[in-house]
Amino acid sequence: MTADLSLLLPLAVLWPMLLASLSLLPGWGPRMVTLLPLGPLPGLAAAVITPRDTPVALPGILLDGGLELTGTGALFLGGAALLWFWAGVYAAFYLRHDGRPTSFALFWNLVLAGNLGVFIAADIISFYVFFALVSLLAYPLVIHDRKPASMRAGTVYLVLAVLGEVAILVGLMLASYGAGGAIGIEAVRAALALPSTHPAALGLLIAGFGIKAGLMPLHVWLPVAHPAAPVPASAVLSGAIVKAGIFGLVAFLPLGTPALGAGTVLMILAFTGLFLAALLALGQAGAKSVLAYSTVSQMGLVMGVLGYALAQGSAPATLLPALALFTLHHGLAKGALFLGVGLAPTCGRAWRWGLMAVLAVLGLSLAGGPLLAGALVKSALKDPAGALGATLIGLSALTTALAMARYLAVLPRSKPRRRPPVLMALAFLALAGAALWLPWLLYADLADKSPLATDLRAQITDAWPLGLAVLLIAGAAAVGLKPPALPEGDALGPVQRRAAALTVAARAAMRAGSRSLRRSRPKPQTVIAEDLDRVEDIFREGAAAAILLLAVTGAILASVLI
Amino acid sequence: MMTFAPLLLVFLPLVAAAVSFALPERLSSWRNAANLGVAFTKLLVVAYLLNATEAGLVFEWRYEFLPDNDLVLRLDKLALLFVTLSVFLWLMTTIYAIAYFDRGPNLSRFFGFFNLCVLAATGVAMSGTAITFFLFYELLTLATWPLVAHKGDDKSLRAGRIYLSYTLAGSVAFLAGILWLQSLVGAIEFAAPPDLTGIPALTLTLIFILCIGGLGVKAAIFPLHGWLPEAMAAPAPVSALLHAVAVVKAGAFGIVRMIYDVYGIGTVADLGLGLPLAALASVTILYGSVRALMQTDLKKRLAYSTVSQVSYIILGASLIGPYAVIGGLVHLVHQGIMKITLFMCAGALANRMGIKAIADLDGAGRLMPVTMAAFSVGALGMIGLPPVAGFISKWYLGIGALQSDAAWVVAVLAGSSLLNAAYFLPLLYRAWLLPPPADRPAIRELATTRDRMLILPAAVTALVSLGAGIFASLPFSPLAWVTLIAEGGYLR
Amino acid sequence: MNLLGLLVAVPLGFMVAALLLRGSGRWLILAAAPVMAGLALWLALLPPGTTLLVGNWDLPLGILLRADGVARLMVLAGALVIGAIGLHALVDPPGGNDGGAATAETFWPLLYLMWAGANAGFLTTDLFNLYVTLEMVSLAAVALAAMGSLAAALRYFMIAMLGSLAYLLGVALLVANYNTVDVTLLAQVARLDLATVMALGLMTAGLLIKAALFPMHGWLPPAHAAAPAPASALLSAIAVKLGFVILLRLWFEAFPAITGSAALHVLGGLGAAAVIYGSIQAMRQDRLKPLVAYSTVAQVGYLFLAFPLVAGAVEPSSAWAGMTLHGVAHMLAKAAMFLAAGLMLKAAAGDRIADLGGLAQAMPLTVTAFGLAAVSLMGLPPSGGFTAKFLLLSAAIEQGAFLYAGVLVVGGLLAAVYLFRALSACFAPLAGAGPDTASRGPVTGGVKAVAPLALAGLAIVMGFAGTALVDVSAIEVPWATPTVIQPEVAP
Amino acid sequence: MELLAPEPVSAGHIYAVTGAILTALGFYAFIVRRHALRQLLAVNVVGAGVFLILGGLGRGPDAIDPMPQALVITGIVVAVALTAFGAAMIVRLAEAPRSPDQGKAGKPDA
Repeated sequence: MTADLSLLLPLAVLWPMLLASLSLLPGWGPRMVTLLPLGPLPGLAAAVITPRDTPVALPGILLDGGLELTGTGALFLGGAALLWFWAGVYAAFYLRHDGRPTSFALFWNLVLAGNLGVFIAADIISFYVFFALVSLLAYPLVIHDRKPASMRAGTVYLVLAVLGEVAILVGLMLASYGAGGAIGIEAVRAALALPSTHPAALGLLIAGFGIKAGLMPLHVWLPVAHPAAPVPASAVLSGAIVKAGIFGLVAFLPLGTPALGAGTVLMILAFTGLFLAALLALGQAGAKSVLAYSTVSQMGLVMGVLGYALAQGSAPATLLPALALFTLHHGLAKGALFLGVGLAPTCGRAWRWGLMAVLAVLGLSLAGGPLLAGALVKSALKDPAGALGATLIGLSALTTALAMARYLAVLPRSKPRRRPPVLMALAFLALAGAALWLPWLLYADLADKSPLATDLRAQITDAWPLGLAVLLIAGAAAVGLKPPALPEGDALGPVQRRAAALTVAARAAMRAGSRSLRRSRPKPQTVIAEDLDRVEDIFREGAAAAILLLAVTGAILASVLI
Repeated sequence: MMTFAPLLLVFLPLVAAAVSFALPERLSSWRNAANLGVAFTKLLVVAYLLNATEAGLVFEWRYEFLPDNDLVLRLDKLALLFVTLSVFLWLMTTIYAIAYFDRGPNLSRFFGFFNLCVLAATGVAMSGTAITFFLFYELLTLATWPLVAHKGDDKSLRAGRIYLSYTLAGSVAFLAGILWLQSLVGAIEFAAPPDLTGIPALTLTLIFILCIGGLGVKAAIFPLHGWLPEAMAAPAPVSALLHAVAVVKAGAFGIVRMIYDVYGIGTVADLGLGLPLAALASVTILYGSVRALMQTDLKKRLAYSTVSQVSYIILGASLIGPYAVIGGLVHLVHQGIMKITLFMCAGALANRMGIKAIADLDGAGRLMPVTMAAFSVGALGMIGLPPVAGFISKWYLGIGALQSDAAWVVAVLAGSSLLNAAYFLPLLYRAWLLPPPADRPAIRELATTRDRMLILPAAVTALVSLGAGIFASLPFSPLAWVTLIAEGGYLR
Repeated sequence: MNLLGLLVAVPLGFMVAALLLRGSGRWLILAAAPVMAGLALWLALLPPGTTLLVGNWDLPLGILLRADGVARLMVLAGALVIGAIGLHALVDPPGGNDGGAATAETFWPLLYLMWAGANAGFLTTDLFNLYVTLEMVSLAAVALAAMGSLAAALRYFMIAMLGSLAYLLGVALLVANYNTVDVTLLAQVARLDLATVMALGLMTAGLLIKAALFPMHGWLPPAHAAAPAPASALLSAIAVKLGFVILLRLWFEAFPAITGSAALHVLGGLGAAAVIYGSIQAMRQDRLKPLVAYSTVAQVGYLFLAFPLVAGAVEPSSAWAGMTLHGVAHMLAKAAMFLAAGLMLKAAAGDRIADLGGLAQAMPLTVTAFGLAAVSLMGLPPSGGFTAKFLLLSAAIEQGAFLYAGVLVVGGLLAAVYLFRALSACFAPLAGAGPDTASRGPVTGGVKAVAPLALAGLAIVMGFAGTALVDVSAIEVPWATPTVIQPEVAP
Repeated sequence: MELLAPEPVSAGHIYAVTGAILTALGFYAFIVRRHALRQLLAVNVVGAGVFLILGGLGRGPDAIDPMPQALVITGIVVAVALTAFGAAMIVRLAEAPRSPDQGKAGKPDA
């Protein structure tokens, strides 16, 4: 029985791949779009019923790779699969008249396979393969509508994704070498803690995964790429795919051994991101951009806590369950919020109020509103975050709340009297429900105490930044204060312009150089050629032959006698 | 069978060559049948040999060609690695070439020399002595020249001239090197490396430089690579099989033989020759990538990419570590399969749609999706993205570099990956995402048998390069085979 | 009369027959070629030590014919080459520039005359007899050259006469000094004195003219340039080799004791210079036949470059074999190349290399023959040229003679440069090759390409028979006899 | 040996010295004269000198040694044949109208 159940792990990856290949059959594209929800089902089942910590060896695949579901991994896997499922349901309706169904179904399923695979890989090679899959093949999803803005966003995404891939690859190489060539994730993680391992390994891994997870200076792709994709794709990008980066950090950071330098840097960057990104979100004009920045901010929170734990050397067991729960909540909630963006134009007046209400609850939950799931997961995370971290987390409720308010404010309008499609609404509501309910369900398992046992009063008192936020919002609304309009991807524009200028300059320099090289070639030859002709004419003379005959005779004579 | 198996491998392409030369142009279908038949037969022979060699048999054929200088064809595991690669790709390329040329002029000549090239590549692989190696190495040079010059236009003739001047100068240096060494230690057998003790280090170094310099021309190491991009004037099947695989690999293979079976890693390490060679290979890797980035012609870009990629093999060999040599040798196979995919696709694009410049690639994916899908797999593999095979090589090379205390090589690998991405991804972008020009007529990619023969070989090799990555640990996968080789003596 | 005598007598008989039969004399080659090839093959397979005293007179007076390794190889190669040239001339009659049946008729007796003279020259050890054979071959060669250009032939004639007389003067000095002209006897009595050295110098210089070693090669390119292809082939393959073989007899058999290393390096240096100079001149030619002719100048250089290598070797047999095999390989390859070049020029619009465009399509077999011959001449494997160069290069490196090694290596490269220039011109497209493509002769059929192809093929196959050929070349080598005196010992 | 030995001058030596002088003269003429006919004559003079040397020095201890004589006779025959051949060529060349091809091939300057 156990063996049968653990076979769900390979199935979780292979099944979406099979669906992807089916979508290549001529004419099957639209059909496969309607079947999108099927993809994550084995993964979902695996997350629930596959026994934990039982490796499944895959002999002959890659470098004798394997799959294994850890407890943390199961939470990531379950959350991601759930999100993918409902996003798939949503997409099946949302994209029913899409012009490129084949491309969407193909890459959706492939990215899905990679995304789920990341969470269950047992060795670094498989991990890297899945990571590359999810990372690079998400590009076609980003540029799905082929609009110029999307294409630009895709390019930025791809460049940073490739950079991230390379950083991770090199980091893994260094770490694996430190582990004596072992490729098991456990062994590699242990090796990262060893002083003998190349110090760059940890840094490269953090940078690589940080790119994926939107670590602050490396986040520039995220606010441009996530909004560019179709709504369901944005939902999984922000809700599930980003988590691959987080999971990478979770899987490889050598928690338990203090790594002060790396941990501190990670913490500082991440917490900066936590606040800065939320503030940047305020300046965004698009709802999806706001959400993307919010993702950067929330992931900053997660990584900040990770960084703190890394610096302190806290044991993984104290941190990971809470962290996994937080990401689960964030993933589902963020997914629902994104789906809400797609739903908004279809909601006539009454529907809109309902939608806004649900979204507001979700936003409040993200901000850590008391009694909501968000507060629960945040409170769980405060313990391992240390005193400073806990304070910062508490404060972040303010910025998150502001960002969420901004989101609600810029949510697209709809024509009156429109009704949301049932399937899309269903997916949205299911996700929202899961986001709000699942943390409560799982909390007991992970924290070894009932969620009701938490100090509810503390939750409420800790919510003062929320109150402040409400005041601020109300004030701003009253005064009519408008936030500044900021470009998506903040620092990206100037950097791109510099890079373009540099490229042009380098090209010109190179061209000039090669031209000057080419020019400096002399042309002699004619003189020598004439000389050679003359020499040859002399040799043809009989007289010359006679003289040479005497000369050779003399030479031999001389050489023998000397 | 024991002794004549190597001879059979050489003899089969000779038969195909003779038949091709002899048959007049109008009997093209007979010629095609003969070529395919022989190629397929050879594949079967190789399959049998793979099995037998894995069981530990070593096939050897010996002939005293000059006093004290034996012509030895020896099928050890390393030889069989190269033989299998060339035989498999030969079959693919033959199918491809038949479709590519269809009924063009001078095909008897083309297929004749084509078979001679394969003969030479097989011989290079199986050579058991330095002299045998040199014989086939030169034969390869000669048999390739008419193929480079096949079109007969000024560009091709120029390319042929450049090709010859580089390779002949190289082989002369190589010959001088091996003769010098032979004058010191007697005939050089790969199976029994010579005893080099007592020879001054300077002499050994000079000989090494001569040999590597000579072999490096074909392997297109940095200052000696100039012929390769020029040789792209040749027809696509030639670029595909010969320049991506046979010729450059012969050079790289020779360097592996030099380091491991002539000098021995101990001597190379003692003389401190590995590091400079690794440095040179690294320079080549980066230089080739940068130059590839600057090309506007599709085949030229691929050519510079070959320059860069082949040096991975040399890098692996020169780093002298267990993982590094595995990485280098397995790249011999992986690069071959991936690059031939790319070249066959490039040829198919040129053949069907006249696409030669990179700027013309717009929308190619929409018009020829199978071709471009195969191309994409090859390109992603070249970048080193898993699960395509190129990743496996890169992984082993990286770990191997670290084992040899050469962490800077990892930086080179990373830089090269980025550069590869920089010059391959724009191609994929154009092909898949940009709309085709309005004046380009729509075509049906796989309409006729000929179209299928043109495109399916590339699809097959693309799948194989995927498989070689995904199933890297299965028995008889390139990686497993190379590991066998390495365990059989290259890990000293 | 035993086999050795037959090898000389049979071609003479054919010559007489050809003279008598005149017009239909050409058909004689059908008999002569197989007969001579058979005889030569028989000779090659004879047990060592076969000799013939002509007329049964004892040595100082009699003439000794002896089948040593060099002779066997040269006679065999000569039989194959001349036979093939003859058969080729049958299907592609040599018409001189003067045209007419007369020249075609004179060709056959000359061919047999050269054949007889060459065989006698290769086999005999008598220096005066060698003079006679030298003159026979020269006469035939000049007459053959005259089929193309009288002026060039006359120039050749004059220079050749001069060489002959210098040689004869040397013979006269030796007769006076030792009262014998037999090489084997001279080896036993040779001593170092002025007369001997003078004789050696004069004979060497004279023979160098015949062998066309730089700088005495002046006659060769013009003589080849205009002569019909079979005549050129005979000149380059046979006539030049006889001088070389006689020099071998002189330097390594008769006077190894008195030829010091300095003298050997004079020859070696001239050889090296010839390789470089000939190659450079060949590279500069824009017409095909002078190119091939200068290639001969360069190739002859290798033969003499080998002299110091043979003498300096501890175990000379491999360098000796290299030298001998080079001679044989050059015979085969150069004959093939001239025949192929002749066919190509007939089909091409003009005699310039640039006019060769399109020939690779029009006459693939002929171009193949040219290419295979080129491979051997360049010393690329697998070919007789490579085997020879391999042996020589090994010897040079072993002795630390890096200058010679360098010349060997560079010479091969230069050969590649000029020969591939011609070859690649054949691959160029036909269009616009010449102003009057209409005047192009009929494209030759396959049968005409048989002889060059066979010869070039033989040159290639030689590369695989290295061991056997080395063994043959070692039959009765001078140093294997007890009278050997190592050249280094000489002052 | 004989060349250097302080023996009384015999008839043979006189022949030989004469032969040497003739040879030198012939060589000189060959070098300075450009015309083919003169060169042919010069060659004949050299030949005569050589035969004199051969006959003069080749006398063994016996007054009559058959070998040098045989050599000289053979040599003279060969020389005559070749001279005739050369003369015929010169005549032919003089008669033939000079074609441009010959000029190219032979670069005649005689």
